[in-house]
Amino acid sequence: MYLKVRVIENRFVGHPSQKIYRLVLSGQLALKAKPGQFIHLRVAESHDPLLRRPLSIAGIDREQETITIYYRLMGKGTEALSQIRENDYISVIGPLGTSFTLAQKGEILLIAGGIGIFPLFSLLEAIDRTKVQVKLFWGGEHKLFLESAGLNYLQKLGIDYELATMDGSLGHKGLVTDLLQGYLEKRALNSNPALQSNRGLAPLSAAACGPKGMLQAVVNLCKQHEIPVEVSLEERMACGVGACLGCVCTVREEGGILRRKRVCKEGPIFAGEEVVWDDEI
Amino acid sequence: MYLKVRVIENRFVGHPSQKIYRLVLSGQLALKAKPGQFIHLRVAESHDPLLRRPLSIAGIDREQETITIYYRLMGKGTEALSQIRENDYISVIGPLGTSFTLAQKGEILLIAGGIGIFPLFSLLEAIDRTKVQVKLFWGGEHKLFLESAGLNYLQKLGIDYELATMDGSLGHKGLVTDLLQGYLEKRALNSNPALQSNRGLAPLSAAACGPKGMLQAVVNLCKQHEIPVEVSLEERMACGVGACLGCVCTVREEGGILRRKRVCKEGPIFAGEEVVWDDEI
Amino acid sequence: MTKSEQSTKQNKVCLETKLNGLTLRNPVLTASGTYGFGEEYAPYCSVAQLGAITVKGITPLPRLGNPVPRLAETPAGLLNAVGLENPGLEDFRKNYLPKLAALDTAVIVNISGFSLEDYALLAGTLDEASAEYGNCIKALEVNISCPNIQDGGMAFGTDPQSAEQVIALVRKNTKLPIIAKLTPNVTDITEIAKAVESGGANIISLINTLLGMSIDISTQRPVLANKFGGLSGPAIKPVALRMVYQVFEAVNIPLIGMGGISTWQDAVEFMLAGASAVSIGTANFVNPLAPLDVLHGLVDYCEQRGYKASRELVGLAH
Amino acid sequence: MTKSEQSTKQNKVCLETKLNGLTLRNPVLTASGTYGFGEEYAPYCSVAQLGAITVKGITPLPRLGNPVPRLAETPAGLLNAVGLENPGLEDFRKNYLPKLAALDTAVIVNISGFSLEDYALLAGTLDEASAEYGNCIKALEVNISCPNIQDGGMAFGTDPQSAEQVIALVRKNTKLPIIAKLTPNVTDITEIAKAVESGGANIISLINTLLGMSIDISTQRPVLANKFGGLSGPAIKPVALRMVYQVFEAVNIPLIGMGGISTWQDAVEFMLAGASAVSIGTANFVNPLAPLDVLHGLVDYCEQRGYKASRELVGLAH
Ligand SMILES: Cc1cc2nc3c(=O)[nH]c(=O)nc-3n(C[C@H](O)[C@H](O)[C@H](O)COP(=O)(O)OP(=O)(O)OC[C@H]3O[C@@H](n4cnc5c(N)ncnc54)[C@H](O)[C@@H]3O)c2cc1C
Ligand SMILES: Cc1cc2nc3c(=O)[nH]c(=O)nc-3n(C[C@H](O)[C@H](O)[C@H](O)COP(=O)(O)OP(=O)(O)OC[C@H]3O[C@@H](n4cnc5c(N)ncnc54)[C@H](O)[C@@H]3O)c2cc1C
Ligand SMILES: Cc1cc2nc3c(=O)[nH]c(=O)nc-3n(C[C@H](O)[C@H](O)[C@H](O)COP(=O)(O)O)c2cc1C
Ligand SMILES: Cc1cc2nc3c(=O)[nH]c(=O)nc-3n(C[C@H](O)[C@H](O)[C@H](O)COP(=O)(O)O)c2cc1C
Ligand code: FES
Ligand code: FES
Repeated sequence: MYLKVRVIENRFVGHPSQKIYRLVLSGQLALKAKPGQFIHLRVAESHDPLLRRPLSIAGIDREQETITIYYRLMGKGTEALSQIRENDYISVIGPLGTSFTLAQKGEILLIAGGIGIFPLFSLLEAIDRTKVQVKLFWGGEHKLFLESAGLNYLQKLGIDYELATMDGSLGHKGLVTDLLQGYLEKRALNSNPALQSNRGLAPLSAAACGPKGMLQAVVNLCKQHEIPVEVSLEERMACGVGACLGCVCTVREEGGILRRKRVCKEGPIFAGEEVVWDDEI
Repeated sequence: MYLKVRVIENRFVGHPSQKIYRLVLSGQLALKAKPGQFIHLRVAESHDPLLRRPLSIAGIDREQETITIYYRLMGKGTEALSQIRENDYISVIGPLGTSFTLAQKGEILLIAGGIGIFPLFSLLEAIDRTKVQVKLFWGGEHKLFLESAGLNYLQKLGIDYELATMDGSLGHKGLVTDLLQGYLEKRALNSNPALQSNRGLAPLSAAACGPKGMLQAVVNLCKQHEIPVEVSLEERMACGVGACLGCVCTVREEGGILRRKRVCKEGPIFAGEEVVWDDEI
Repeated sequence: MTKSEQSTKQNKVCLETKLNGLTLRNPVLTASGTYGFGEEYAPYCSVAQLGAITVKGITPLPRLGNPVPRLAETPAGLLNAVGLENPGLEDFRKNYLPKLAALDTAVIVNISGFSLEDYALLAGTLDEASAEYGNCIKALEVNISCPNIQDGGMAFGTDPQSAEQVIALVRKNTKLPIIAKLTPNVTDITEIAKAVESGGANIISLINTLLGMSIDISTQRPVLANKFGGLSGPAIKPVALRMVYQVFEAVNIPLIGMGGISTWQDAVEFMLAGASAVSIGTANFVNPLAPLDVLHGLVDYCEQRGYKASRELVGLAH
Repeated sequence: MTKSEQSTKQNKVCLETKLNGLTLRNPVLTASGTYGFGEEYAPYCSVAQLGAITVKGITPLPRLGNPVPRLAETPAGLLNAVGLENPGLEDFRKNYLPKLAALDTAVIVNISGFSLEDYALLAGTLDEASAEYGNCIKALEVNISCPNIQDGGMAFGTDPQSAEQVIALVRKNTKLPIIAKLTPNVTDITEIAKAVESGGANIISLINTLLGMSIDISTQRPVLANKFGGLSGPAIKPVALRMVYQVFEAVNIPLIGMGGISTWQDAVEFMLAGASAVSIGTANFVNPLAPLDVLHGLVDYCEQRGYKASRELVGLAH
């Protein structure tokens, strides 16, 4: 869809130093949007900044017909976006791209690095937690960041989570992948071959979003433990609809042949195993 | 001065179709500004539109320390300006350029074409009308324009004016220079050589602002009637301070030598007789 | 305005655009590399309303193109270094052409080579292929101007002799109308334009992108993996317009103008400068309806000024 | 931050800029034609803090320049066609040079000619004139790149042989350091750069403006009275940066980079690309403090990354 939508809210959340904003948009988008998809937003009417900006859909409210976005101020695009006021209209293309597979039973591990938590919010909302057990690992710079980027929302949801910070100010001091690794190793130890049938009952899957390096580590861990994982990739985008070939990633097809896929069209959600990381080419 | 000044008012005046705005700015500018000068205003922080926009100072309130500008929406610069809200700060260079000579006695004729009325407002304010008799001629597209661009302000001031409109919807149907010509011819007829001494008592001068063609006609009429006239010129500007040589006009110096003068620095107010019009080169 | 009013409106101004062997229903096209293979924008903008679409540059063999980052935004501009990623001639013929043939618009295929043989092969094969699918290719656009590949491409477009040679060879291998696409990265664009005219081009399209770069001051490396990229978008419009104006005076074949067109006013400027048709590239990314906005604005402009046909505008600024 | 803190700060990073015979206190200059004769911006920006100012191009005889309109704004850019309006050599010598000599900054004089003799005359006369006024001219910038005049100017800058010839002739006529200013309107900037290096230039400055145009769709005429003009400002930055990067690899003399620099980040990009100094042009029109903002940002960048001297940045992106 290509629409002008009304801005219901566009404001700063959390601690000012973390520069995180919540944007709530009204419109039919909400009826179509799926967790993991993104919208492509025009942040200004002038030619500078020129391009639209891709932002993940973090919340979908079909009743109110609203979607929620969280974004961090980075450069002039997000800066321009932050100037838009409530009740202004902005031009949106979307929802775009692929979505996360919704687990129907068993256990799902969610792994987020930094603002990679945002697309996972909409997945969290969509998962039927009466049937699927959710475990979330989230790493960030420090406590202040995690608090500003939605920690209390996680607490409200009442899901099971573990945190990591680079400076140790909250949770584990170190990488979020340390947490994942610890969890998977403990789980492997506990898994009694005699109980293998239980495994079948609770299929384990994972979904991750964050910096490329983290995603690569997550995919490797999941491979070791034979867990299917979906990753949400980011890449610089121009068109957002598959026309410019600006936003590709590399995938390996059967037979080991390398191919490009467009993050905006065949992604942003990819099966972890197909992605070929930059240092592997 | 190069300042960030606060916007006290920025709104639409008159009939919407006429797209005229009043902008009131707070700051020390007001202490220095003189009638005829202009400010050079940054209308947006982005690179598009890139350049500042020159706008005449239409009102100076030294007590409140404010200046008033009137502008008409033309293209993307004035469009961007119109989006600026009250209490925002904008970057201003000014006051810039030369100012009108303030008549101290006698009679002054003011001739305005279209939005050329705006700089004359500040001159009107500054003239001591207990000593100087003012007569204003103003021409515009139609009644709606004149009403939107400040007719009631003129009425409030209680000065003597004559109007012309292209469609005859108010005042004389035709050009403002028709009015001036009529006035000057009548005056010439009435001027009794016997009373020539009176002339000395009431020296006549003129000031004009408007499109180039109108100014040229005004200057010619004033030449015929030996009346010194000052004109306010407009030209596309980049720097506004005399550095880029973008905004020149041509003047004739003693000996008939042609020279360029910068409208932003040696102008915008020029002695009518020195200006060489485009079709005279 | 309702749709039917809109179409009545368009009927009042003749939009038919005859380009020396290529006839289009209107003069608004989309530019190669910015419109995929005609499907991507279909949900937003009906190709049936476009004069033509130009597909991404095709090379004899499939290409993965350059690594990412391939894009960098600049003030009013976009740098890209896609590096001619494309499925290659055979895959294009088998899997893309049938779909293109089904579109209700004229299709122009953009071709790029690394050697003279490449261009000959592309021209010959596509000529045949078009015939197979109901003559669905209306013209070949010969890209002698791609800045994002190491050899070939732009090199052909910066030297008049090579430019003429490439076009002459393509001419030998196809009966389709030939559009020669020029690079702006030259000292004298009129020289190259005259050369491709001599070589037998029916039409000239200009401009391709200006060679540029951007540096990331935090990593101290070029932003684009390919170092350099092609600059497009509103930033380059004044250069593009100047070149169209110059080439219009230098040759006798029609021009397709492009480079930074994002509004109907821009398009009118290009037509006044001498373009018989215009292509919309980067602007699609910002506004998927840009081609239609351009078309409707053009019609209004003609109507308001009493032109009966949009072609009357061509070259009026001279 | 108070002024004294600011100056302590600057002292921590060495800014001295040695350009093959021309030594400046810092690497931030203002570009010819955008800074008048050093007086116009004095109320807003202290020239004492600048590395140097470059004055408007001087020709042997006074010139009225082109008629108006001389300016047209474009997306993130500015077209100008001033046409080298200037007081001429004699008036410059008598009435401008004494005032320039009194400024507390290095003065670079930009010269433009229509023939080889013009350049010889300008170089010889200014060499003498500088000596008369306490050697106040620190370098001559030889403009072989002005797009706004009918003959000469840019023509010298688009052909390697002519470019070398002009510079060699200037070399013979002056002992002052020579800055050769290149036009970007060429197929291969490195060729011209090598030519002026052979000709004896001490320094290369680049880029001058890109040739462009704009058309008024209501009058259907070019906006500029001169038809074409030179495009400057942020729009051209990617092209300028690419050329600095290319020329840095092609020659062994230092470069002054310019073209669209409006922030300190832009300036850092140019230095990383290979510019030993940077010039601010069009950005002055938007922000008269742009040169100082650039300078302060550059100092902070160096400090935060532990560089002791700004010259350490030069060419790091290669
Ligand atoms: C599918 C997708 C979903 C995203 N979801 C979110 C989200 O929910 N919340 C959020 O804060 N950010 C998200 N991002 C990142 C966001 O798009 C960038 O932070 C934003 O474009 C930066 O723009 P800027 O002008 O502020 O920064 P600048 O750095 O000035 O941008 C310069 C250019 O680089 C591009 N760019 C810069 N960083 C990125 C990036 N990380 N990914 C892609 N392009 C980039 C910009 O689009 C622009 O073209 C997402 C990116 C993608 C691709
Ligand atoms: C000394 C001076 C005083 C002025 N005072 C007033 C005033 O009090 N009220 C008012 O409404 N207008 C005034 N103008 C005209 C005003 O500057 C232009 O209307 C405005 O710059 C148009 O900008 P835009 O982007 O909206 O229009 P666009 O047409 O999009 O502008 C494109 C470019 O042309 C220039 N330009 C367009 N029209 C003019 C013009 N008439 N004069 C100079 N440059 C122009 C713009 O500055 C810009 O660079 C004055 C101009 C000058 C030179
Ligand atoms: C992402 C991208 C990819 C492009 N790919 C091609 C291409 O394959 N072949 C070609 O001839 N031109 C290509 N171009 C150039 C455009 O067709 C066009 O000439 C140029 O972008 C200028 O127009 P614009 O400013 O409207 O985009 C590409 C441009 C962009 C932005
Ligand atoms: C109004 C104007 C006048 C100029 N005059 C000259 C000139 O006389 N000589 C010259 O060498 N360059 C001249 N230039 C070019 C600038 O010095 C500079 O090379 C160019 O503008 C690119 O830098 P910028 O984008 O920072 O402006 C002029 C530029 C402008 C905008
Ligand atoms: S952004 Fe254009 S293909 Fe993905
Ligand atoms: S606007 Fe630059 S000299 Fe007047």
